[in-house]
Amino acid sequence: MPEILFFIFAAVAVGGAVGVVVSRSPVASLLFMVATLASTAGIFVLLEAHFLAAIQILVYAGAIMVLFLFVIMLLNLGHDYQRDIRGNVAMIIGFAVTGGIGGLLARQLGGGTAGLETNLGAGDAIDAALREYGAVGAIARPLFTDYVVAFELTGLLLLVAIVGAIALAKKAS
Amino acid sequence: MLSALAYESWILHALIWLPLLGTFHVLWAAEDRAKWLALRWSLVVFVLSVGLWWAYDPALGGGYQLTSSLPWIAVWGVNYALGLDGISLFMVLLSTFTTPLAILGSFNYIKKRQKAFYALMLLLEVGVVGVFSAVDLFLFYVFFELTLVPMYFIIGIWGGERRVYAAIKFFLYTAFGSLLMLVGILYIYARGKALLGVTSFAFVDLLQIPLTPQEQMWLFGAFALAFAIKVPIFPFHTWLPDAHVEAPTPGSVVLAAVLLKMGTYGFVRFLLPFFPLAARHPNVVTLMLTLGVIGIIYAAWVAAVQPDAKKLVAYTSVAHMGFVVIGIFALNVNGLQGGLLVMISHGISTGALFLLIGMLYERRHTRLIKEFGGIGRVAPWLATAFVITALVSIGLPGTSGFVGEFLTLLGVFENHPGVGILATSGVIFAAYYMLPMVQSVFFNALEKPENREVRDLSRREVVILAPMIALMIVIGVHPTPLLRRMEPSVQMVLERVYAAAPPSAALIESVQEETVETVERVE
Amino acid sequence: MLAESLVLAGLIFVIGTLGVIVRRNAVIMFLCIELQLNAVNLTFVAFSRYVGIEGQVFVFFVMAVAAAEAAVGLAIIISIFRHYETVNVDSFTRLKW
Amino acid sequence: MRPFGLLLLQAPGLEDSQAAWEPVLPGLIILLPLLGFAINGALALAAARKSADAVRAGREFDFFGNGRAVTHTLPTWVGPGVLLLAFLLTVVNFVGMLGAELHEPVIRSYWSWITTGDLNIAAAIQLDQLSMVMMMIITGVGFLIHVFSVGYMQNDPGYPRYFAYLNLFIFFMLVLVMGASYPIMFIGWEGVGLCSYLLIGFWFSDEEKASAGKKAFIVNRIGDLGFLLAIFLLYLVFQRVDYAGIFGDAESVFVYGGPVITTVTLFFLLAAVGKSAQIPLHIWLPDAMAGPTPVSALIHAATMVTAGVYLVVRSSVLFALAPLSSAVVAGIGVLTALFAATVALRQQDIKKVLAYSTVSQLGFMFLGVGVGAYTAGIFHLMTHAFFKALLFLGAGAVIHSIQHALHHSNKDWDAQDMRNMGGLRAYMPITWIAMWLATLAIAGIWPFAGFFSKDEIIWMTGAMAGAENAPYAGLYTVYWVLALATAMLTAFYMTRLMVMTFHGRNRTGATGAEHLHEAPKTMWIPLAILATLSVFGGWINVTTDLRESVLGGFGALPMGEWLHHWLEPVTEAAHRVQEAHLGELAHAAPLGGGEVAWGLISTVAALAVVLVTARLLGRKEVPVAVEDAEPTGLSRILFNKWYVDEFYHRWVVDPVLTTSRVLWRIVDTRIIDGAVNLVGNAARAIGWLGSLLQTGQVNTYAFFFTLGVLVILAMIGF
Repeated sequence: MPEILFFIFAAVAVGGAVGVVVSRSPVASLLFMVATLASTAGIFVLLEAHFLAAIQILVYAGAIMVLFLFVIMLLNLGHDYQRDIRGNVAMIIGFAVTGGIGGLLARQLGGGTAGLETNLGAGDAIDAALREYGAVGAIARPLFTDYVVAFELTGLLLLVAIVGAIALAKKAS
Repeated sequence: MLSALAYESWILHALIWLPLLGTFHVLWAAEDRAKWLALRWSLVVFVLSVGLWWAYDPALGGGYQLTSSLPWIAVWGVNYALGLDGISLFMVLLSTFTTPLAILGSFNYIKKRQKAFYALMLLLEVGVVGVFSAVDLFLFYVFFELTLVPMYFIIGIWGGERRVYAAIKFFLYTAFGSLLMLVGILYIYARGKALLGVTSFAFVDLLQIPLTPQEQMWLFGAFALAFAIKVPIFPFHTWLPDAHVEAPTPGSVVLAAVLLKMGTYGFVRFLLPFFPLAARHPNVVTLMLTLGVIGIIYAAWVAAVQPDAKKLVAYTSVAHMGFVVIGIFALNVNGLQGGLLVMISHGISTGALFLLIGMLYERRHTRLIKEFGGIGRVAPWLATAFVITALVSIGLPGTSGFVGEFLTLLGVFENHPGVGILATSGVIFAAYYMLPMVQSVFFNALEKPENREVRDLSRREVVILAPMIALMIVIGVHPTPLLRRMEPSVQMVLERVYAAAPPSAALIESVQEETVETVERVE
Repeated sequence: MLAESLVLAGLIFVIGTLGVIVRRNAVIMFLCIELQLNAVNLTFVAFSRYVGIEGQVFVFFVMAVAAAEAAVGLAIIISIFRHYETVNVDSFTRLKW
Repeated sequence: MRPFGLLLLQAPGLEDSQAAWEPVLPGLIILLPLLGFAINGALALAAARKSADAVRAGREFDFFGNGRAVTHTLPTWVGPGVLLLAFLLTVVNFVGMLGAELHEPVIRSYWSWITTGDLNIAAAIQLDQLSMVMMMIITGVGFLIHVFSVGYMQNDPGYPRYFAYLNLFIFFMLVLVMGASYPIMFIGWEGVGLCSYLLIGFWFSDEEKASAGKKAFIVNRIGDLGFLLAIFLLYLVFQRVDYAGIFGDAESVFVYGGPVITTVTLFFLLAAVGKSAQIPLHIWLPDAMAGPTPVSALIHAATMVTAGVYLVVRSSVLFALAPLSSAVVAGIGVLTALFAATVALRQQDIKKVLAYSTVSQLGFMFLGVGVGAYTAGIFHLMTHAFFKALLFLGAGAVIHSIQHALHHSNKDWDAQDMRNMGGLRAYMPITWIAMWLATLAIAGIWPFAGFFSKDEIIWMTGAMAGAENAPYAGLYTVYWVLALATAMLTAFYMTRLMVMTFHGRNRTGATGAEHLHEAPKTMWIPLAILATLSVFGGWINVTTDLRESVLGGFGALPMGEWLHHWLEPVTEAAHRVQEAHLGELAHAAPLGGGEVAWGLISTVAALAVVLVTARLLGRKEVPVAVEDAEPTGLSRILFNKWYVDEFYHRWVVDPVLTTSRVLWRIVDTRIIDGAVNLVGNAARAIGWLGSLLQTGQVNTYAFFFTLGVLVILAMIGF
């Protein structure tokens, strides 16, 4: 059952991704993007990362994508778009490079992951944590203990980003 | 008294760190106090440095004295190691002597960004004193490059119309040379590690490395190019006139008096003792002597037709440094001592000439020789000072200029009479370039109304020039105390040049084996 | 499920990369970057099953950074748009020497 | 090292020779003029400052109104004063040396000047018979000229500066003759050149005068090159450069006529030629007349220009060992003497005539020392110092007076042109008489000083030509003939000068003539003293043959061959060498006849020339300079000094300047700096090519970024 679900989510995710790249309309791209994010969230659930799946939907698909949408609408890009995919040469080069990367990744994966799965079985520990602290607690515990400094810095980063965004987007007086 | 203060132990550090402290002090202080602060700091440094004259004892031989060493980058064997010998002693004194005078000479000249300017002047002093007192090759290189930065800004910010071009040319040209030297330094270091197992940049350690003649030749080339550009030797000299013409007066003074000496100092300090086989190779000697002689005559001729007084003096520097080069590559006591004396004398006299031309420029806002005429009538003291300095520059006996040139030429003549004769003809051409300029500027009729307004020396300017002129004459009349202090070190250099034998393959092998053994034992 | 996840992540990443290279619309380039980030998130999560919870913690941080980046990036796009009246990156060629 | 303060004391030790005789404060003789220089120099600086302030305010400072400024009174006492003291001190030492029967020079070292390796040059002075003679001339004649200058320069604003330079000159001149080694001599050698430069260009606002000073200095430097090279070569041979060391070993070290000694002496000759204005470096001396006239008297007649002769005599051993060099010395000397005499025939400027006459007489001295008659050279140097100083000072007095007259008659005529003079004997009788005495002396008429000295040189030339093993005997015969001819020319041009100046009609015009006057006392007293010396100065070295003949009053002259004996310790080594290699000198001139006969012939001939010239020229009406026609033919060539200056300008000065310009404009700027800039521009071009990759398009950057990732991945992967 999870396998089937995984392949469905994966198909939607890849399809969404392709849609993002090929859609002419930014709004369409955005909606494809939401589809990809949502299906990735589904895969997160399958991988027992419930909390992340939740904030993927809430924050990513919910907040950030809406932010994009606002911008698109604000800039009036919803219609009257033009074809902005590059020409053949750029296409060929782009495909060559990305294909190269893909090939290399495939080559790496070609060695299989069996070794990893057997040797590094942290799944039990995660399951135990999930049982003990719940989906949120399992991730919150390391976040507020070992990684608290990074966490706080992330907060600071977001603050700076907000200030910067306002400063940039504000109309020059 | 000096020993009671443990003078020997701290003086060299003080000479490096005090100007640095001064740099920050000047930056911290108010804009209008900057010049006085800088002057005070540099004077303190100078007064402290005077004690070196007595602290350095030539009776102890020609090696380094007042040495002290602290580990700096221990992994690479880099030490913050300072010391003085008879050669560097006078270079340090020359630097500390020139800097306050150059600072005092810029009081009227530098109007904008005074704080930055005086801070850079002090920083420059840090660099040059460091170059002359470092006894660690790495440290030397750091200071050698450090001097570029302040000078680059001094020319680039406070210079004349084409200052940016001149500054970049100066920086790139000299940096290019020193990068090649860096390659050489690293090679020596690597060889030291491989052959002797020592990780050290200390001069004394590096001198032990048995380098093959081929290696010496290549390394000599790398080092020589760096120093030849700095000196500058004949075909590498074109940055100098540009830099001098564009540089503000104090920049020119320090450039001529001290920075050029870093090149010839490098010749004596590194080329001869580190690569003796290359340095005494007949082809190398011939090449250096030829370039030196060409420099002497060529620069004199080119100087003679310069319309710009400052450019003229810049070219005379090339000619004087040609004397130094041939003196060094005469490879005998007279030549080397003479070369060192020319360095000292040129530092003082050319420094003074640049100051004097700066004073003229402040008054007339031009340096074109034809714009002047009859200045001697309205500025007799200025004219007197200029004529005396010019005469020192052309080597009138009884002044410092003569003693150096005499010994140099004597030394060259001893080993290479033909070269000696050609080089001696330089004394004619010295008169040929200098006197017409003196005449057109200070003599002749006072025709132009602007020239009538030229003021004579102010009290500040008298204070600048008087010690320089006094020193030029004192050294000329009684140079023996200087020569006595230099001689043991010069002898040491020469002994090394002549005693060195090419290391046999067996020697290198045995050294290597020993090294391997010691390393194994240690492990 | 690790291998499948990794293949998926690689696929999405490559598609995102292609998007960044071939599209001229700044907003869509941004979206493609988000796509790449998402692919990376997927690998983190996939590995976390075998390495430890830190993988998920990292994803959390990536999301925060993505949010910040989106905010600033979009602000920049707005700011540029005001000047050029377009979001076509070919028009923004002032960013050299 | 010995402290400086001891310069005043008689310093023992430090390589001093242990002589029987202790000189009295020899260092002080040198120091006194230096002291005078310091005082006068300070006064000059102070005065110049005042005058500069005035110039800036648009006027001239009046140093003489309402009481002379102190800067202009003090030098009157300091300038000549230090010289008088130095002279007295020299006399004391001279008297001391007279009684000492000295065979070795007395050396006093003060401190080590240059010490390095095996080179050790002490700041040492040497007192011997030769330096003593020179010191007597320098301080004695120098003092007289200082006194004369007090009158002559009285109203010059640069009065203190003038005396400062003059004192400095005496200082360097004393260093030159008293130094105990060649480098010390070289200090004085260049020092006097410097003072000459400063004094020729004394009125530096005049471009012509300033240029003349510069020319003198540069031409002198060519000679200095030879001096330096000679020192170097001597050092190479002996490893030392002091006289005592070199002369002591010279005979054993050098091969007679060998290449090394010939080279050394030829280098020295170059130096002497430069300093003593001999062909081909004579060109600076006539121009040097731009300086104040007393300067011409002191520097360019009596002392500095004779330094070359001093150098040869000082190095007499070396020259004696090099017969070729000696022959060249004599050849240059006699050619210069003849050449300059011909030029002097047609000069109109009174100082130019004297200048060429000086060059000519210096040529005689060179001829003398060239034929090995070192004493005769010094002898002529001394008598020449007397009468030529007198002639210059007399000319100075004349110019002074004419200037005055022209000034009052508002004529801008040349005050030095003899065509504007004439008939001055009525106005300036003392000067007239004194100058006639000097003229007779220089013309070589018995019993004036010049007769004995010049005749000895000519006689010795003849004797050399007939010596047993004379090298180049034929050459010396030619020299002898030329010297005789030159002596006759001398008589002619000097008489011409006297006639044009003092005889005939006065040509300054009536208003001007009223203002002609005899020189003041400070000026004519030195003239009178020098006139006395010009008459009797020659009697100290009358050769035995002459002394016993009618020319010596049959032995009535008091001191025959005194100078010869006096200088014997200095020249004996040279004479020894000569005797060994040349053998006995001839006792008859090349045409036969003894010394007495030729003495009689030459004096009668010279007298005849003087009388005939005076008679012929006395009748001729001379037009004033502005109305005179341009000279033509040979006299035009002579007037233009054989176009030597023009020749040098065309073939030396201009090519050097052109080459310099080419070197600068083409070689330096285009080629060398061009190459440097080419490298710089090449780097810049490569950078520009690289910058093409930077399109400003984000996609491209992303592409390259990705490409980079790909490469890194590939590197990890494979």
